[in-house]
Amino acid sequence: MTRFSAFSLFAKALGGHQSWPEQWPDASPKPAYDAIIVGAGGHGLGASYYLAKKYGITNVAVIEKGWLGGGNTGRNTTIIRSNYLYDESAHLYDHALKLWDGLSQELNYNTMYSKRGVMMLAHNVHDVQSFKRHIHANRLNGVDNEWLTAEQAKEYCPPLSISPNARHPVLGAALQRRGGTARHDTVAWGYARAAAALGVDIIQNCAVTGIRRGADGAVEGVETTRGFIASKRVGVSAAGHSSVIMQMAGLEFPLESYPLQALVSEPVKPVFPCVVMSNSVHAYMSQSDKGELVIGAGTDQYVSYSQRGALHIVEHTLAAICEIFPIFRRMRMLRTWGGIVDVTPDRSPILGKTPVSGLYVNCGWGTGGFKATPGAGDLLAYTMAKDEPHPINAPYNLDRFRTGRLIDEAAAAAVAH
Amino acid sequence: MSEALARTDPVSGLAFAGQGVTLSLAGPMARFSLRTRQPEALEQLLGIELPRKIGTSHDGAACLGPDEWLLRAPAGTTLAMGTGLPLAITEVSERSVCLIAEGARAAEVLAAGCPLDLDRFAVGRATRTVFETVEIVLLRTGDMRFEVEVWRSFAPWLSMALESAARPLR
Amino acid sequence: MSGFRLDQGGRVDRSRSISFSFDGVTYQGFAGDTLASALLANGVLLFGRSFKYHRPRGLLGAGSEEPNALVSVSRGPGRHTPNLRATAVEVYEGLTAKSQNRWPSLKTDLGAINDRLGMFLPAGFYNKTFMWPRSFWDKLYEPAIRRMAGLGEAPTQEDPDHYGAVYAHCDLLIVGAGPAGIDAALEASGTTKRVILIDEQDEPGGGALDDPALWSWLKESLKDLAAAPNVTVLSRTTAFGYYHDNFIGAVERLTDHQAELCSGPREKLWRIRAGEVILAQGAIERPLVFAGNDVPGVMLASAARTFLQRYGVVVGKSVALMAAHDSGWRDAFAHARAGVNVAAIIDVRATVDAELLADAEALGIAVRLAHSVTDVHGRLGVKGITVSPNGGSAESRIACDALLMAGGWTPSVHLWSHSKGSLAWDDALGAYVPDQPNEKVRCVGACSGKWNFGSGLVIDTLPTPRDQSRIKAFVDFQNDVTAKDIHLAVREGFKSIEHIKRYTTTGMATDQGKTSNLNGLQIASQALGRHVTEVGLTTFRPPYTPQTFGALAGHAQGDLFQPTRKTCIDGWAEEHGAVFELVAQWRRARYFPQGGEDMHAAVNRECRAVRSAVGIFDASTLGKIEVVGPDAAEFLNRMYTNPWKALEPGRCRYGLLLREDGFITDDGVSARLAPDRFHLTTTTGGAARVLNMMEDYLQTEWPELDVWLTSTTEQWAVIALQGPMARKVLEPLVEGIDLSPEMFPHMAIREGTICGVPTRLFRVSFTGELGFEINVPAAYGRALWERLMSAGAALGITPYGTEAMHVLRAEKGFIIVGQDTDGTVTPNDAGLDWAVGKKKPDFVGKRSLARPDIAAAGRKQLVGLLTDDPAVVLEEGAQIVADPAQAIPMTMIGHVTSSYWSEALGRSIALAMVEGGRQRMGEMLYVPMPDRVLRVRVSGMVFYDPEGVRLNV
Amino acid sequence: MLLIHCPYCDEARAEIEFAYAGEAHIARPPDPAALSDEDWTHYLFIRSNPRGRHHERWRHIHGCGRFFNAVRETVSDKFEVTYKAGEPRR
Repeated sequence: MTRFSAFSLFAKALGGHQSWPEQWPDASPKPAYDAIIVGAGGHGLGASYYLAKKYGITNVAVIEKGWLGGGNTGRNTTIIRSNYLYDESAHLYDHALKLWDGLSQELNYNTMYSKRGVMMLAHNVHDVQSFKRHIHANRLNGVDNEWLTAEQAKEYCPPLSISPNARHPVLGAALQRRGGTARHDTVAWGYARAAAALGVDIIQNCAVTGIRRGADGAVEGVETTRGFIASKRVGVSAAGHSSVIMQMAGLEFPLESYPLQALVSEPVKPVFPCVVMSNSVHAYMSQSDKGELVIGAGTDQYVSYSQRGALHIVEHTLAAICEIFPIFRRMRMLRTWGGIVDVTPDRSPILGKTPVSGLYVNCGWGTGGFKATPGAGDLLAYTMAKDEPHPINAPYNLDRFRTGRLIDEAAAAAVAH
Repeated sequence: MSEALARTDPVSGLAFAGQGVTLSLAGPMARFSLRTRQPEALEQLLGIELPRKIGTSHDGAACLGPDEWLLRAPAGTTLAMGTGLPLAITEVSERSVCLIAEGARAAEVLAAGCPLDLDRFAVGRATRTVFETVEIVLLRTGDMRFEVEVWRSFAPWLSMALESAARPLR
Repeated sequence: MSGFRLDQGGRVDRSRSISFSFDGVTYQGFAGDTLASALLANGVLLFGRSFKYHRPRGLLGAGSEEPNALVSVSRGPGRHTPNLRATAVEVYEGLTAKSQNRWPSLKTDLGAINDRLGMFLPAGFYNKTFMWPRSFWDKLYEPAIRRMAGLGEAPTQEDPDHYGAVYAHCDLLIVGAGPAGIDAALEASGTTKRVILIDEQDEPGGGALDDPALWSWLKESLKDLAAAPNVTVLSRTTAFGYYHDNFIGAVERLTDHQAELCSGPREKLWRIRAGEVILAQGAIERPLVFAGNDVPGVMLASAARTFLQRYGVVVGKSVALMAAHDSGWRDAFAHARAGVNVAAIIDVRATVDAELLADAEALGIAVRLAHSVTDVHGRLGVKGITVSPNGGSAESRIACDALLMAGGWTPSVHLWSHSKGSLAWDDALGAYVPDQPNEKVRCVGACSGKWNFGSGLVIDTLPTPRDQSRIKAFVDFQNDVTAKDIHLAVREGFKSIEHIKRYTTTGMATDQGKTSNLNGLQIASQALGRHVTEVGLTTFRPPYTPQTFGALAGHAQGDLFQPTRKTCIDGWAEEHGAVFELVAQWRRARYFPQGGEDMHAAVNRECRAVRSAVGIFDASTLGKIEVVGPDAAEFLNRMYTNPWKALEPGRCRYGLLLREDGFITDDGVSARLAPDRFHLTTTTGGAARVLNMMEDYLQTEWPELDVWLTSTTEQWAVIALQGPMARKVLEPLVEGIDLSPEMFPHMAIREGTICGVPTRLFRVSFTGELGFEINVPAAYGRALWERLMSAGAALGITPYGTEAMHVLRAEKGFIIVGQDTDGTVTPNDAGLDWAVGKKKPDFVGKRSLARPDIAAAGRKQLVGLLTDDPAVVLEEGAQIVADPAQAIPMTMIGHVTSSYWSEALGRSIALAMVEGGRQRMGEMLYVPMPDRVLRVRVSGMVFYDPEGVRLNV
Repeated sequence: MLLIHCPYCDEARAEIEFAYAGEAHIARPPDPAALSDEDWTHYLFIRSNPRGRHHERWRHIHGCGRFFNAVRETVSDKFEVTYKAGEPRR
């Protein structure tokens, strides 16, 4: 692996950049591996990297039906934060956040993780109560999250309107300064390059068509469009397509896949310094390093694999953005796109073992998977290497839907009265 | 006993007039939600005839669903409640107000936020629908006249939205 | 010819001179000019700076595909729009435009240092650098990158304009009013179909506007369409997105071209449902890829012709053509015929149509076949070109001041792709063309790949004797992506076009690759040694061109953003100085400060009044559902946790509603008016959700039940009178109801009249005091409120808001669903087992209560908390621990859900969810705050009047 | 925005009049108490989520108010058919 640095860039430039090697080889499947990861998104590639790096399992294949990083990794709004309410969630997302810090150096690939702060706006008394609850719980969990008054919020993010006459006035905000964004593609590429350097095969354009199980029911490998590939350990990290893959192993899952849209504006000079989220108004936004305002829209209401969202979702999103940031009304939407998000009944992920021996799963991240990328990869790797979950992901088992021990962050913020 | 209580309306009587459209508030009326799977029983009880085709209206009764009618009658009208019969009559006189859009541009103004194909919405049609995010019951009572039933707390917003759509002429 | 404007010709109105400014210099143009054509006419060639290298750029195109000439237009406070294409900005008197992304000036831009350093800034350079030292990223590298990036400046003030929206329906929607679109409209004009013809330009005509021979046809055709009652023609309207089921989004620009600001909407969003769609979006010419192809003055041949024919402006006095396609020859001929010197026609092809050669000869134009331009001279404008024979190294220089490029054509399949129609590769065109439709849609004219522009050679880069790895031959002009960047990406293993696009950013600029995508694909295909179709196809997504946020938001702006629901008593509250809070869609009076009171003083006073005299409260926002029919009681019995069948008419009951997963979703007091009629109440925020949930069960699970649900939330105004004097205030106003405690006990309902209007009078209490909730038809709510205020004046009647209501109910341990419960709380958790019918075999959510972790011990339970220091009011949301000395992360065993100063008790009170809370009565727990640890003792939930004697006065 | 044919109104109407209501033909068990935890979990949470034909419920909430069933292809989002509640699975 050619080490990336300003020096190597300089040296290669003198040679007209002719001698850069491939960042990862385009591998063809071998007959068998020690472990297979299905899905070459950030999570799956991350898992392969940590399997090789931390657990010494290097005979690993990551198989991807399209191009790596082409699913939700490359289609999200890249928000990173860990100020979740429940202990289980705070531990999970903060584990990831700690890995984000230093990831560029670890992978020798600039993932552009930018700790510019994630600010969540409180618009009513209920929001205030809910955010205070988060802040207190985060503090005692060692997760940073602080309360800002409306004026402090405006100071942190000048485009914010704090007019008391707004339909949803800003009463304050919760700010996680360690939160921020990263450059989505580079996370997948960085993991791919680092994993490949450790011997992982990254096999693109190879769709899984079946999961082969032995007489004892345990996994023996995967059938693919490029033939059967044997492995006693298969980890599925296929986001919106998880249901389809799990059904190949005869498992029914509590998942539904919905279209989620996002959009960006034309690039402008720096004007928006942080990430702002508003659950009440249904808007969240940041500005990319390129200068585009990056805006998350809502999900459509129906199950779909079409990656094609509806116009009225965009209308409502931009109306909300213009309500909170009225100076942006003349900005223009440049590009919209859609992803497929897999959602569980409690909107928390499923990460761990499955009822099928040798089959592991990492799914159900809904709209929030990007921020967990390094953590999910690490924990999936741990679970596959040890055949038991790490204490952090142990609560995220499938059995919680039977026992009722759900981890329902959204319900905890429920609005009523 | 002192004098009778005065009524309060959520919007003023005349919202807008000009540029081919008039927006106004209809006077008080009685409204009833009529529900049954046996319309004959209702007809017999009330002595009226109910339209059977969903989305149509006559004699003040609009068929909104397979078992649902909105009956609008002069203010003060009372109905038998049909206790014990397999039907439901609920008075909703003050739940909504009725905004009237009249004139050559009435359909255009409504189309600002209503997704129905109003060219194909003939006189005599009536249906629940939306204006942007607000639910309404839309009745076409004339070629150039629409009545919009809207829950009273949404009426100021709707009235403002219709007025805003009525104001600009290109 | 004066300057660059021809003495005659073009469609501009030479009788109307218009003055405008660009970068502070005032120029003159004509009505009908774009900013681009008017500046060109004034000899301005330099329009902007590129994104990454800050290279000087002129016009590449003449329409909405333009990648280079981006400007900002400002017209007073808040009306600042960045990144507009000069080719799509119509000039008006006083137009003020500025170039972007340069400092200190367009001519001398210090950012151009990036161009000198370009060799160190290849595609993806930022992935490989800026990692050390670690701390520099946040403080130094990233801020610097951000400042260098971006195009124009964002607006800094609120936009004073407003925007409109409309739904439209038609049988036939035609997108694009060029000849093909107009023909389609003419054909349909004689039918009964409703036709909408949309075009993005200021006048319909498309390609016909560039061809004077078609102008009389165009005029006649437009006259015919104007006369057809079934045809609507929308100009300045961009169909930007094609959505499911022939739903098309379009934005009409109404005011930006007008000199006078007008009061109407600036832009209007058209949401069109079409029976059938015809796409006639034409085709966009492709640039050629060679060194120097981005020097100002190098442009698409078709664009030069547009400026010539439509605007009467020449792009140079001596132009050369670099062609790979016949169409460029015709564009060059048009220039020659207009009197412009055509210095040379260079064609990469060895042979071309004999007719073209003959025409060139007749016009005296020098022709070089099998040659390519290998360099362009000049920095801020073309001074000449170097030409070499293909495969040879001889160089010759040709003097010219503009170079036209004719690289072939790309059908505009954007909307077709949005609609998920499939595409087929056409080797001869070197482009994707529409194949199988996915909606009821077809393509006509050039966007279908059929045109009469002649033919050409599909070529990825022009041959050159120079080292390809050392030249800057641009593919994506705005984002500064060169052919060598794409080669680098391929070399580094990026093999899918999506990867190449993301790695190099080709096609991701504000023109979304309209001129660059196909060249990028060809170069990638060549570099990979794979056929184009194996490299992939980047999908087009809405919008076709960038669209204003405000237009997409439509009406939803300011007061029209979202309705704020107000009760009929809200106006009185506002007039009496209430401070409001927003709850779901409603606004509710939170407290009524008097004489400069703060919230606490006001709430304490309001609470005292309720406990000592009588308070009046607007409860109209409570959800209400009338449940009617012979099976009404059976239905409620199945929905709610507690039994309903035995409830007698005239009596009320607290109802608890679970979701099927066993968690509390809503509650409320409901009354049985008659054997077959119930009046339900729900929480304010839960009304719609509860009704929908009940309809779901009724319609789909128990359709056999004869019961119907009607929302009556807005039918009734609800006024709560609470306090020992409540009956005294009420009694004189009510007719037909005996208010005596014997005849009208707690949890009863009576119907009668109050002040002459019908009422449903509940005797209920959410305060622990004697209480009534008076329901009257909403139109009379405000008048009744005022009547009660005067009737109670002597007794000290006091209006109170939601905050006092919260305190009063907390003193009694009454929960608020959504505050004390949070969607993860069961009846047992909330201490509401008394409201669960033990003998009922089933109700919604019952089975889930038996799940292992729901039935397990140690769940959080709702209890009371009393602080050691009675003056300390806990913060709602504060966390509770058993051991305050433990290290972080601490084990949290609960949190405070409600917390208030209780005026009646003279101390603070709180409700909290605590693990195993009911087994901890009297136990000392701790609330660690940032500055100190608070000690609290677990208590019962009823703090005030635990015997409930005050209810029965 | 989808165009949805309401089988009660017998008209195609805009999606914003409708509320999606999840997978269809998942009947509430007549005697939930008799179910094992596994079976109850299955009823509550397990969904087929197919890439292909999906049986689903919609409610014409801002129209006739009725719940009805539909078969929709989840890759193209195209409706194959809509039919009234209570009618057999198509």
